[in-house]
Amino acid sequence: MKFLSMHAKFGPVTTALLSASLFVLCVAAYFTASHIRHQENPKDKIMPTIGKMWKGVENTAFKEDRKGEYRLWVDTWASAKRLGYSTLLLVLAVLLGLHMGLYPFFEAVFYRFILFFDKVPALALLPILFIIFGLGELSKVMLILLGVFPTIALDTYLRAKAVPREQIIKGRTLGAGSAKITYGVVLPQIMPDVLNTIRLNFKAMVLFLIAGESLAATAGLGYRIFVVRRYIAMEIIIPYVLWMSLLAFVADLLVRLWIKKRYAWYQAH
Amino acid sequence: MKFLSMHAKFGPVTTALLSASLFVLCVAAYFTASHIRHQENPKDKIMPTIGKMWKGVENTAFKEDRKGEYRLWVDTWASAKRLGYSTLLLVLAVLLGLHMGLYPFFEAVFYRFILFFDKVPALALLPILFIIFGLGELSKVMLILLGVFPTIALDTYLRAKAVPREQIIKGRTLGAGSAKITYGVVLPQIMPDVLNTIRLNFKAMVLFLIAGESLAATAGLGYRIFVVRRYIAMEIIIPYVLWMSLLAFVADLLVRLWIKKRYAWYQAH
Amino acid sequence: MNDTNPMLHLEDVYMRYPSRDGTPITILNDIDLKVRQGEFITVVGPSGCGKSTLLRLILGAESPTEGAVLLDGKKLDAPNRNRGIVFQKYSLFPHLSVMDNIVFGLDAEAHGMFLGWLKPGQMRQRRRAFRDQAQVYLERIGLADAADKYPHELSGGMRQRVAIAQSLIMKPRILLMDEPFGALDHATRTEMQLFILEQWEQAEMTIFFVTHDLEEACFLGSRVLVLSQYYQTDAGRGQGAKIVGDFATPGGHPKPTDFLYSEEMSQLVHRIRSEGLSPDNLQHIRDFNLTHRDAFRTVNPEEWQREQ
Amino acid sequence: MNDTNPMLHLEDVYMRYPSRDGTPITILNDIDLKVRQGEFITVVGPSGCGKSTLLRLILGAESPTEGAVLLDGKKLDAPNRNRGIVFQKYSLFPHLSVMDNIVFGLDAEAHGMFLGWLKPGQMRQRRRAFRDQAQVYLERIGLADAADKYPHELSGGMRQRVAIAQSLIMKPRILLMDEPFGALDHATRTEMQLFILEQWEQAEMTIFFVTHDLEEACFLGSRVLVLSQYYQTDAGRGQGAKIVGDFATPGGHPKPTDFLYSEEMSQLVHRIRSEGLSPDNLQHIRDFNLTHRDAFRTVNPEEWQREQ
Amino acid sequence: KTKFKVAWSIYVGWMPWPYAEESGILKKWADAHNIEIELVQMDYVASIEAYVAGQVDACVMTNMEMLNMPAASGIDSTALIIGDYSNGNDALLVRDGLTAKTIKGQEISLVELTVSHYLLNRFLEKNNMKEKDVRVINTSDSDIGPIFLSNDSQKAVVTWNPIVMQIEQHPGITKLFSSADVPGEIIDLMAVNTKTLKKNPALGKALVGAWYEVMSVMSRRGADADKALGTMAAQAESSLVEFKSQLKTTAMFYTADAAVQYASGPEIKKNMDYVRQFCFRHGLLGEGAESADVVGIQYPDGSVQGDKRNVNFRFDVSYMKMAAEGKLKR
Ligand SMILES: Nc1ncnc2c1ncn2[C@@H]1O[C@H](COP(=O)(O)OP(=O)(O)OP(=O)(O)O)[C@@H](O)[C@H]1O
Ligand SMILES: Nc1ncnc2c1ncn2[C@@H]1O[C@H](COP(=O)(O)OP(=O)(O)OP(=O)(O)O)[C@@H](O)[C@H]1O
Ligand SMILES: [Mg+2]
Ligand SMILES: [Mg+2]
Repeated sequence: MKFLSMHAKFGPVTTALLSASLFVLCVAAYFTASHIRHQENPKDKIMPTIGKMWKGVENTAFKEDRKGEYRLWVDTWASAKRLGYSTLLLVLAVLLGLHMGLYPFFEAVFYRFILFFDKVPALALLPILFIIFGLGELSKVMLILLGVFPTIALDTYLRAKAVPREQIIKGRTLGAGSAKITYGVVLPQIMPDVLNTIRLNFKAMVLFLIAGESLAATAGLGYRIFVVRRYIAMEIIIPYVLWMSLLAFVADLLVRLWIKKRYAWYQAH
Repeated sequence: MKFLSMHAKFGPVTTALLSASLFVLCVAAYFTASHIRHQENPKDKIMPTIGKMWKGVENTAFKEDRKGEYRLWVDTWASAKRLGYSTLLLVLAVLLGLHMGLYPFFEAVFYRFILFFDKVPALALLPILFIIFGLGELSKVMLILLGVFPTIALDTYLRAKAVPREQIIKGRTLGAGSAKITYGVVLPQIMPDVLNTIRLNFKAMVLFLIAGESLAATAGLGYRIFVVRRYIAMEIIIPYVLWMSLLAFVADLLVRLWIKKRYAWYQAH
Repeated sequence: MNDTNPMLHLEDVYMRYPSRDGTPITILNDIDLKVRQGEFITVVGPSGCGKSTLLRLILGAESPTEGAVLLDGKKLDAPNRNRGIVFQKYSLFPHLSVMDNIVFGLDAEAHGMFLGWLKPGQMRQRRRAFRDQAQVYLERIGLADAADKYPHELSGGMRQRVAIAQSLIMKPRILLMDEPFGALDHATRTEMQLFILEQWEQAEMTIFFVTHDLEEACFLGSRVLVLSQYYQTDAGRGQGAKIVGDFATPGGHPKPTDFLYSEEMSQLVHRIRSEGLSPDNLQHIRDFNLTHRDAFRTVNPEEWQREQ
Repeated sequence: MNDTNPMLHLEDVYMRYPSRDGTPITILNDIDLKVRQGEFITVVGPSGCGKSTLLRLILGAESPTEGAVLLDGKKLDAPNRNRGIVFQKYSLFPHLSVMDNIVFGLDAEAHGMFLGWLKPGQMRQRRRAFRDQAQVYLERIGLADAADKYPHELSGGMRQRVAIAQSLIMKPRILLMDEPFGALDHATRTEMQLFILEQWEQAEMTIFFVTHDLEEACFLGSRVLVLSQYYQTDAGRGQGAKIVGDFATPGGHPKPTDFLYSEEMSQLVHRIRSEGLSPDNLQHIRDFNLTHRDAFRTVNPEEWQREQ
Repeated sequence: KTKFKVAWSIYVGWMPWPYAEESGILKKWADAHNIEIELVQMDYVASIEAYVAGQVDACVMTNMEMLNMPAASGIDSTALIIGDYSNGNDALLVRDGLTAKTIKGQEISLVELTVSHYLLNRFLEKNNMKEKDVRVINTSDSDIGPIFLSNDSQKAVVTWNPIVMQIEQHPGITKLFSSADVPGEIIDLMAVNTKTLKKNPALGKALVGAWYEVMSVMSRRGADADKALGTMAAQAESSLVEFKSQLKTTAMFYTADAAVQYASGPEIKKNMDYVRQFCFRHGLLGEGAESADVVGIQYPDGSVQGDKRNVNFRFDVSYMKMAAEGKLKR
């Protein structure tokens, strides 16, 4: 039972095997179910076989479509841009949260509003969003932001509040002005946590991306899924979904590595 | 400029006024826009006047509909039940995260899987979900869980990992077994943070609730919004959305009060 | 230097904390204190009497429940560059290396957060000067090798020394130190004592220095403040700490090191110990040793019925 | 009691940490140590020499880079109920009141997490007994009033005392204490010393006690261990701390309190100070004072060319 | 105003629009009338919402949505082009051989308050049942197909193409009723804001001109038409075979003449009446509406069905007539 204890240690190989186990299990379950469905109905579309999915991938990723484009890449690029802009704009959320946490004025003005705003399922107010943001790229970026901005701001707020008061007092006594306290003491200390929160919100961003792209777009991973959905083209949807997950996972991984490299003091202190 | 500094202090009245400012601004902006639209088109439905909205509320909340039901309450109850069950099940997410953070075996088996799984935009794979969970209430609860379970588990994982190792060692030397360390040392210490994370995820839960209720439902706040959207009944949608936000906000408030009351040591330490 | 007007005034200061059952507990009871520029005040007192609390009040990090803390006749403002602090739990900036922790204040003062972007050349040059200065301090505290380490890689005593250098380098007008040598061995401690005295003389700082080592208190301080919750009044056992002793140390200041081994010293230490710090020997409020020329005190009638 | 077989063995223990530039820095250099059940070992050494690290090794919280730590001949397992610790940074459980912090161990040992749900009556009864026991400890450490406070409401010295009671009440086989009295005033400290000695005698614990107060070390310990990075070998200045002194304190154990003021004491203190703790006076590895009957040592040829 | 936005969504009867854009036909017609037309591809409901919100000037939709979304919201809209009517694209599908007799009391999945819902009503009416006789379960259109297919417990579903086609292929599924049984009732239109159209007849002319040029390409036989259909199929993300089979259940008005004729005939008034009664019964004309007459529907002959003071739905054949008579300049 040692391996179940807190002190268990696993080598990299065992860890890899254990990590793989659930993935393998899921994949196996899928293909078993798929096999059974295909025996009942060889034309089943809901759970396509690996062959069909490969066909789907081939068609979208490695063959030119009508316009001479490799769709998967065009879609990926379109979506990546939208996500990229949103992520950049999240800097504002971090700054807002930081200021709410440190400056009573910002807290008084924004905290309750953001807290309420965070709870508004804005997607349900689509027509009003259209009026405010129009139908272009902006609206998609804004939709993503609408989804995660308040969460990030509130989380940053909590983190900033949790920085020991001694640190701020210490900074003051050393002559640090408000700017230095804010950006030189508090922000770098909470940065690893903030990055962690942002990476845990990639999923939400992807969801809002899909929602936005299904409303008005002509390219994008979410758009494609939306369009082929009516044909129950699971052989395309599943690879697309996995591809999105993989990209998000890799982004997550990169952030994790960056935290490890850049914020060595964070792990141990 | 004192009021902009970190040391600014505002009385309860000033705070309330400042907090109200953005709300007032939003409401004012809405009614101005609504007024303008109504001058152009007195029948405008996109931005209904307060009178129309009140009518909408009256009709849904205080008058029986064709089936002799008070819709708003029936819908609220249906949705609340779904959210309630999901919240209860989130206990499992907390437990999983806790164990991943403390037990290498759980970490090896689940961490990467959950991390990847978290990134899967499950909403795009609804058909497969419905094969697994059927069409009943279960599938709606599961959809909500799918949306927030991994987030909560991963966050709890990070929090559990961040508990100083000294605390665990200390516990060990005092004769605490794994169970006591897990549930007596680590869990209570991270509980306030975990509760905070859960409340910041209410929004995501509401979104998944709405998504779930657009499928195979006959009541629920999300269901109603989905249906009345078909005739642009913003005079119903807006109150419904505000009502949902308010409920989530109040739930959030209750959790915050509970943390304050129950975990007095948390604020100050 | 000691003939300037008092710059720091504490009058009728009370500090109370709410207790579990709602009734507030008095921690500091009617503290009166006057301090001149350039004094080296050591503060001693039983564990938990309120020394750290007193420092927090002077720092401006907390406000007294009652009474006033005045600096230059004005109410104290929030912590700032004029008053340095070494916390009992040292609390370095965890995200900065030892060098950066020490340079922090110089940097902060010389240029705001953003000047570096405007004039990078000037900034770089200044930075170098600061680092050279910090290097001197690092050598004096014996941590020249540890400049690149992060706080979590230091031992307890090393962290303490870094925190001391970090505040000393700023030469604040008032420096508050809360048991700064608690985790140092004797040799290091002696060196640090000399270092602080040297800096104190040079920069004409006013220092509050909390310690449990009475020899250290008498050796370092020009004035010793004894804070204690163990005393009695006419109304009975005291509630909350008072200043039970406030006197100048004999023999000028700074003192030669052999003062440490003098007879005078051991008598002084013995006296402080028995008069102020023993829970068994409750001194009466009337017998407090408030012989410092700046010492003053206000007393309630029920504490001390003068007529008797 | 001191004639049992040695139970704890450290042989050729090295501890290294990676430095910024990749080359490891040696902190503990070839530590050899044998300890019998029931010894009261005080550990002294310059700041940053590796005392806390040594305790962590014996605790089992870290593994040596090289060498072995053996308990009863077996490799040490993870921290457990047999070895108690008082950390230098005390670290109480922030979510538990003082009383609950102290009762924690008793509770944990008596019933698992869940027994309370199964037999609530029995549990309640036991709890009451534990609390009574804890109350006795609270009174001994002078914090009977603070039972309901949370750690953040305590002063530094109060936290230290709670941490001591928390580990003492468990009467572990080996108790490791890292500067437990660092933030205590003299009177409290003396009381705590007597309390610990009393508990040590009663429970026949083996205690490792790190302190910077050499008088305390000599008074409390039956054996003094001097750890220092200040020494020289035939190959030059030493790298990483070694045990430079390991001897039994004279005059039996426990000692009468007046030993503290004896001539013997001050000589001993003086000797330790000059031989082991001064960075200016580098003792040669050949001159180490390893007179304790259990002291042993392995040396590299380049450290000590015996032929010379 | 010279820049116009037109929203479209993927549906067989509307695919000529993206083709018109991609082939340059639309630009040609817009240039000829000195305007710019931007096509915006959107989700169906969202596109109508955007239209009602005033973010686009014209939008494709069915007669039913045009009535209960823009018209009922006071947006005076003109049905500029009558493209087709559904002739089997919407259908009631059942499994286990359910019949009109045995369907009573069953659960039926559909997107509530859409043409599917309407179709179900018509089916029930024709079989002397009421909506109360079955249990309607709302299911969003994006997942209705897979959900029906993957849950054998669901016995009946009403939906539209291409989902109908996908479901039909599965064994054991039969079509019980379809829009072919109520021809001409579900009409696919190009709705244009009447005010905008009045001020900018050029928009109407360009759209109509482009539309009928595409129609003529499509209705020709041979490689050209196949190429056009192939493009449309690709734009709809379907295969040519699938697209053609959907076209079969779509009654396209390939010529302006045919459309004008249908719009001017008596049939359409009767069909619109069914639709508006349905809308009224389900509260789609506003909760406060007292009868189906709240919204006035104007026909090409000038007659108005419903409230004459509140005409918000206009069948205007004048532009299509111009096209029929070849009066539109290219
Ligand atoms: N937040 C608080 N709530 C309640 N009591 C508090 C709080 N903070 C401090 N105290 C109490 O105030 C008293 C004085 O604390 P303080 O830290 O000033 O003592 P100290 O003299 O510095 O002691 P030490 O020498 O142990 O550091 C203690 O009895 C402590 O319990
Ligand atoms: N994680 C680490 N990385 C690098 N160096 C470390 C690390 N932890 C400790 N050290 C180094 O190990 C040495 C010994 O540290 P330790 O805490 O054992 O000293 P100590 O003897 O307890 O000192 P003190 O009396 O000041 O508490 C120090 O020089 C410290 O810098
Ligand atoms: Mg203190
Ligand atoms: Mg140490």
